Amino acid sequence: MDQLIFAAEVVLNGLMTGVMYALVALGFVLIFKASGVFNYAQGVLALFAALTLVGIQNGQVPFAHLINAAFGTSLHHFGWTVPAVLAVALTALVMVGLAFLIEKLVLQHLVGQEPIILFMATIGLAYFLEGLGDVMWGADIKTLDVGLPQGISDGIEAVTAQWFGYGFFIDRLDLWATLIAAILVAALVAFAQYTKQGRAMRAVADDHQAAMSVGISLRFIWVMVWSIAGFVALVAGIMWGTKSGVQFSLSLIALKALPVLMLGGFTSIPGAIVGGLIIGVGEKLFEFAIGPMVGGATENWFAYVLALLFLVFRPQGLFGERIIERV
Amino acid sequence: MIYREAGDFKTSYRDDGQTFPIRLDRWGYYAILALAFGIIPFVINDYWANAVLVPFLIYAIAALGLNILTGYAGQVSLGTGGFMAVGAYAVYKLMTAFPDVSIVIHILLAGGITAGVGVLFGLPSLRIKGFYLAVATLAAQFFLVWLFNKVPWFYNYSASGQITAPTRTVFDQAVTGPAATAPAKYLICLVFAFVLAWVARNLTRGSLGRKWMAIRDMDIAAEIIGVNPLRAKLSAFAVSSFFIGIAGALLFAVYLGAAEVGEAFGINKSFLVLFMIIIGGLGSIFGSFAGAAFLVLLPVLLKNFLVGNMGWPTDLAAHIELMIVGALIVTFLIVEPHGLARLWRLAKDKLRLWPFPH
Amino acid sequence: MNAMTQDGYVTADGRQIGPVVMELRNITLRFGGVTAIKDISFDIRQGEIRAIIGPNGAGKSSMLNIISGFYNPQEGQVIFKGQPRPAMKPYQVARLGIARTFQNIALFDGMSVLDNIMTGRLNKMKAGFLSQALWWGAAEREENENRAVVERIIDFLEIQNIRKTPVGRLPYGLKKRVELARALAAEPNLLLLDEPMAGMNVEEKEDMSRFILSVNDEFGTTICLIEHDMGVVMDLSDRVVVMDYGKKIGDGTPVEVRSNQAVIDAYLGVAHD
Amino acid sequence: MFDTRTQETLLDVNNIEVIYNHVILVLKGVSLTVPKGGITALLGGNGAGKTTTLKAISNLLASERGEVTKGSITYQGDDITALDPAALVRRGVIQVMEGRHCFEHLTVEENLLTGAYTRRDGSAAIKRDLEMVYDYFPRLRERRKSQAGYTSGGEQQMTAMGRALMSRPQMILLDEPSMGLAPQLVEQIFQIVKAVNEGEGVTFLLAEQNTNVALRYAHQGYILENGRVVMEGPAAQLRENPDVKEFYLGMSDEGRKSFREVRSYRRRKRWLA
Amino acid sequence: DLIVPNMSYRTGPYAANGIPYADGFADYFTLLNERDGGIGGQRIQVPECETAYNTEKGVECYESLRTQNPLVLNPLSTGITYQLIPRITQDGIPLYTPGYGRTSAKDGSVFEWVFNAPANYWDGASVAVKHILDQEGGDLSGKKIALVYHNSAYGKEPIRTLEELSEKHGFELSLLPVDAPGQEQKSQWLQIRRDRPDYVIMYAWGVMNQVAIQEAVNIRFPMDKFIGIWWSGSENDVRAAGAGAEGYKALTFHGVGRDYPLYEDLQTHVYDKGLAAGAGDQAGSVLYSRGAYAALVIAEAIAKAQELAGTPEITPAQMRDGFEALDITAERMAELGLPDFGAPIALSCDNHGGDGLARVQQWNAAEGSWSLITDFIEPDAEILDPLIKEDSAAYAAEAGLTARCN
Ligand SMILES: Nc1ncnc2c1ncn2[C@@H]1O[C@H](COP(=O)(O)OP(=O)(O)OP(=O)(O)O)[C@@H](O)[C@H]1O
Ligand SMILES: Nc1ncnc2c1ncn2[C@@H]1O[C@H](COP(=O)(O)OP(=O)(O)OP(=O)(O)O)[C@@H](O)[C@H]1O
Ligand SMILES: [Mg+2]
Ligand SMILES: [Mg+2]
Repeated sequence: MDQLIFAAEVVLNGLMTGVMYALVALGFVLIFKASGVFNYAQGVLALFAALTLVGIQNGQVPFAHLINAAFGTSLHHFGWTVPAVLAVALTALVMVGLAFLIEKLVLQHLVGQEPIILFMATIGLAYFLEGLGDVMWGADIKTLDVGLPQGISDGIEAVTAQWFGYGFFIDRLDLWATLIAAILVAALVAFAQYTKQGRAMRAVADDHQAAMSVGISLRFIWVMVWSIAGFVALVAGIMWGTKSGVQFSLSLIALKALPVLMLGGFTSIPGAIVGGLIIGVGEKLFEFAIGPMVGGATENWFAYVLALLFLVFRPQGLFGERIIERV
Repeated sequence: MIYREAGDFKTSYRDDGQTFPIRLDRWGYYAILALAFGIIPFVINDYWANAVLVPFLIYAIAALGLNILTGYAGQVSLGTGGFMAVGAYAVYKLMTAFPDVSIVIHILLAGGITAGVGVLFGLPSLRIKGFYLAVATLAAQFFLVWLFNKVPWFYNYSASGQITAPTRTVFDQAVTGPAATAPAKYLICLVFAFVLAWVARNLTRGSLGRKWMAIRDMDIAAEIIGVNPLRAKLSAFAVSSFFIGIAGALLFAVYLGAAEVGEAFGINKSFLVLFMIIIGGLGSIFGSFAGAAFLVLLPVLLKNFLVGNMGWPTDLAAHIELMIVGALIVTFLIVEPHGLARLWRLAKDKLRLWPFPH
Repeated sequence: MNAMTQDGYVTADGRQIGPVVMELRNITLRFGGVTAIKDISFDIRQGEIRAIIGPNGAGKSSMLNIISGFYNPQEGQVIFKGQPRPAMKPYQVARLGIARTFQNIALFDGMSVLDNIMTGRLNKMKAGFLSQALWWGAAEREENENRAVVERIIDFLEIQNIRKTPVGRLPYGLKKRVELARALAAEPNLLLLDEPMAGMNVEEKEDMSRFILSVNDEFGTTICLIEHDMGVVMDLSDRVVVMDYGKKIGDGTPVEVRSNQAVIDAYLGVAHD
Repeated sequence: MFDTRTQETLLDVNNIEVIYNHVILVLKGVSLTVPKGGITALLGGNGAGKTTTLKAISNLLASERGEVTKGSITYQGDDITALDPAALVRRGVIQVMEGRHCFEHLTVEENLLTGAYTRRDGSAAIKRDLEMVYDYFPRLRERRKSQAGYTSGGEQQMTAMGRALMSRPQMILLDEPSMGLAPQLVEQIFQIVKAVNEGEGVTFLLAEQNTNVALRYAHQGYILENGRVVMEGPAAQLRENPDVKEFYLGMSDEGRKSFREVRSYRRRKRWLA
Repeated sequence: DLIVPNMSYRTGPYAANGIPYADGFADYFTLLNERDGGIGGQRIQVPECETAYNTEKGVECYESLRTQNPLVLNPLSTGITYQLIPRITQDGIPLYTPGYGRTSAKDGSVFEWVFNAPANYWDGASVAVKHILDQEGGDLSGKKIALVYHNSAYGKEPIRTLEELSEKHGFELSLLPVDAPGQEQKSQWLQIRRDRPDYVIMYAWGVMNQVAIQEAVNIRFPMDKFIGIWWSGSENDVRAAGAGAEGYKALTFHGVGRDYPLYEDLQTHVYDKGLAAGAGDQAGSVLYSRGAYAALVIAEAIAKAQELAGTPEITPAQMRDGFEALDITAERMAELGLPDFGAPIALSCDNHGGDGLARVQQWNAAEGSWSLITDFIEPDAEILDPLIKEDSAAYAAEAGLTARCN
């Protein structure tokens, strides 16, 4: 019985973790859907967004280190702090600007290239942004606080304690993440499926040339999608950054999102959520039940193996578009 | 018109199929070989060997391997780090279990073992394609690293899980362990790189290579004209892993001397080798070398320039180095998506036409 | 046409056609809700040029896909040389001596014309792995022998000057020709051609016709082709199957088919001369 | 009847040169004028440069690593050489690309709707035009909910045409509309071209291999060979030209030759080196 | 001039920890140069080389630094240390790895060139258990202790020691590995929540620290029963968790904060002159102090070596002798401006690791500072010495070395 309750708790937490993964995976899906680009830089984008947010909040001088090294000054802070809401809005603007630059400097020149080339370009971009983030805001660890509460959710603990005689643990941050993810997914699904721009975005993913030939401006679509993805990255960055502080490792959450993506299907927004949930629960349960027998720390590979198992049966992921094979 | 093929007639299919059909290319190639085998070993110092040439040759072997899989057979893999780890641990186990057998044989066997593991992890490629496969190969990456970290047998039960290469000799010259000299390390890597490049070239110009390329370009059509996709893909995984395993074995035994799996064979390694082949050129032997040279040399040069010459603080230099590497990757892809190898060929095309364009 | 017997018949221009090599019996093929082929039967005889015609979406390409093993029909049998052929992988079918070209060109874009054609001979190349790795013995010998065969095909199809060009850069018509070359390189007994002359002008169609006729004539290759150009179909083929949205609406000599009212209504629009 | 001399020029291509990949020179000085409200045909063999010309006009070359290195292209008097394709569509020029290029993962109807991407005249108008396209191509109505990737070649061609019509263009660049279509449908497509041209005043520039049909419907034509214009004039005149007759229409003095006879003769263009 | 390179990492996943350490290390030598004109009249050059915590970059750094004839290397990475041990042994360059690296290098009879005073990973494990013993009134039988560790060579180091200790003291040990980088530790902490261990010991690094402490706060694990090794005890690690981290404990082998006379000198001779490495905002932090302490020990060894060699321009071999004769007393520490900062260190040919003393510090979230709550605690030599002998003997056998110091 105890085991069961614990298992239930693990499942519950797996679901919550899954939502956190899904937040990252969403950004990938968006860009993949819109341009067929597998955007490796999504993780770094989240880091960059979080760094920018903290930097703005704390009134840091961007490029302070560089300026100081070049001119022998010692600038660090403007000496003000910016309220969280305003800082988030400003960061979102920065992400739009970034999307604009990425289109202008990178994507535009790679129209019609094979997917692997575009994939590589995003890796180059990831390097660049990582360096830029460091130069702009410094490589030290920063604490991110936009007022989202963390810690045990007392309400749920109390209620479940009454029902089961054992209070379930749920992180309040995760509850927030779930709420935000739900809103994001609903909005994005509606956007991609039922709006003209959403349709155009899917068209671009299928065939750049044909999309251009019917008058879809790749530039517009890409700036739009990368802006949205930048915003999603910001949300993911806030969630993960609140948990672990903002530092380089934040960009590595991308690796946790990949199995989610694979399982849900690269092109499916709801797939990102469902995939996240399955991966979250799966890896947690495995670590919980089997982990101790094989020495633990299985989560990293188990997530991938789990996704792989699903793929063997559905090569396009659970909700991915069927891979069209015809001659 | 210095560089030209006109007048360089071939009278047999054999001549036509040779590796360097153009005379000038052939001479250049011999000159490089003479330099690599005849001159460098006598002038090389520790810094050049350990910081530049040995890693360059080892990564070139890994890049060749990955290029066979990704560039020729079209299966994108991100499991390179894991497969290199297999090579490293295999050679370590062999070296310590059979100290009397030649290290060369150990390295080859390590390649063979890696080939087996590669085939195993290549099985899903029959169903899973493209980026899905790329991500799926990460399963191999993470699982293998975890395995070598977790099972003490692999690291001979050492307290910390590190493996350290004992000293082994070839022709009475230490090539592994602390006593190995720079020329010895360089030469053993060079021999492996040279022979493997030659094998890679042979495999890719024959029927196996054509099967791989057919699968890469259009797997359905390839199957309909009679290529067994299972065998083609698995053979690519096997050969590729063999190369990568040897690279891993050399990386550990000759270059690093000691390794910890998560650190030395982590996912970064997978990406690094992938960069090499893309920057160098997918589906090109020369490209594998060019890409490896580029990515091994560039950071060293940048560092020496920014810190050494410009006197920048190391951290700023390191950050800017990241930005430059990233920007260069992107620039390269924009200028020539098919890598240094294609750039080289285009330059030759232009030379051939020079001084009359078109 | 002379009377059709078990063993064959003699065509209008006097060629002897042999017995049935490939028979499709009551084939039905469905994709989800769509029935692409409904209960179709027809046969192909040794040495003949058999055409399949029909409106777009009638299921012609799907039929070829069934023959080459890419699709497995839900119902019906494929009978090859008198034996019911079990469900096979496409590459196994290829080894039976069935080669084909594709409607939407399926060449290997990253390879040169020569290499593309050489892929047609993969099943004839048997050198072991070691020999290939060392480029010694069988591998090299075999490469040169097959290269000679391929060069003959290149000469035959008059594509000598593009031998080393990557196929990705070729114009459409030449690609079709290279595809034919690749199929011929396999020395098939049954050659399936899916719209080999689409996108060609008269001159090129004539060239292509010449090749098809020569292959049929010189090597006795059986040919099954899909084509929308009625002139070509009428002139080249010995017998024609007409499909219309998955159903067979006609089968016979060009002359018979041409005057079949159902065919005119469904496909030709006007009576063709 | 449409008279090219009295019409104002809509599009003017002036002596353009196109180079792919910085080395391959494909168009060596091509000039065309397309009169407003007419149908202009661009004829020529494989690899002549028809597609390249059309892409140069619609500015799709960049994504193929090609560039216009010389000459200029003006539309309604404005230089459009550097315009991006989307802007060109907004100005009323749309291209139907060779090889269909449907959006595979979108349904047929979604494909058609993307054609209306640049339109600002409300969903009712778009809905009306959708019905119009379905009336032109009833087959598409049946398949409206299918993913385009799974429709047959002909269905995809119709989808691509319909998609272009959905943008309510002033000018359509059509690249090989007849390729792979059943004879009935070829005729039908050209009927539609004619209807749209006459009914809505849309100007057409179409590249075709099917010279016969093209010249029947076009008002004027250009013949391109090897990256150069070798002949031009009103369609009727071209139709009567003995060279055109022989090489593009396959007619000789005795009428149409059978494709079976090609083995005994071979056409060679006189003006080709 | 004498060369003491600073192998640092200011980029990559562990940059946040590498930066203050490197700053402290560099600033201390700057101070010596500015205030005393170096050591024994020789200025100390501190060329910096960025390793990004990456072994291959470490090798490149080593090779390029080696051409400058360094006296001693301090790579601040266990991975790079393992990498370098065979090389420096061959090349005869001392390696100083305070608080990290290969534990059995303490045995100077096998590891001639490696020094890891004042404390190593196994000392840490033992001191942590001793502290727990103290808390529990000397009896641990039936208690449960969980080890949450970075799943790497470093994290696995204490396992063997803890296993021996659990046998000795009768506590139950459970192991909870976390894979790098360690951003997601829900299952580990749920297991802790379920099993309710009495104490948690942690060996983590980088982001894993922050996440672990945050998760511990989340599940309301009593923070004063949560003890990190010294690499899990910097301000960076606790700040992210805010007030919840109050009471978290970590080991340390040196003092923290700026309340030492040394900082007055640093202020006048380094910071005020604008010579501080980095942004200068790290002074007094845990890792800065540790970097400075490492520099201090090296400086003392240099001085000792100069004394022994009778010349200020010493060689790496003389540097080794200096280390082996090192004797930093409490009085000396006070003289150096750091009274009661570190425990006395006395090394010998045999003993390259000192006495392994460490103390416990506790986080005060309201003030945002650490306070030392115990005196220096001695590790359990009875357990550790045989383990070290065993491991170094194995290495000697593998590398074909014969013991020295007889
Ligand atoms: N992307 C490209 N790179 C290099 N060469 C190209 C490229 N695209 C076309 N070409 C070359 O340009 C020439 C003209 O091609 P184009 O496609 O314009 O001919 P076309 O007249 O449309 O022929 P078809 O009737 O076969 O479609 C051909 O020789 C072709 O090889
Ligand atoms: N893999 C598939 N999945 C779903 N539907 C398919 C598939 N393949 C073919 N179809 C459908 O089956 C029908 C027949 O297609 P097929 O390609 O055989 O036509 P076709 O006769 O070759 O036409 P065309 O002359 O236009 O090439 C079409 O309606 C097509 O949409
Ligand atoms: Mg078809
Ligand atoms: Mg064309």
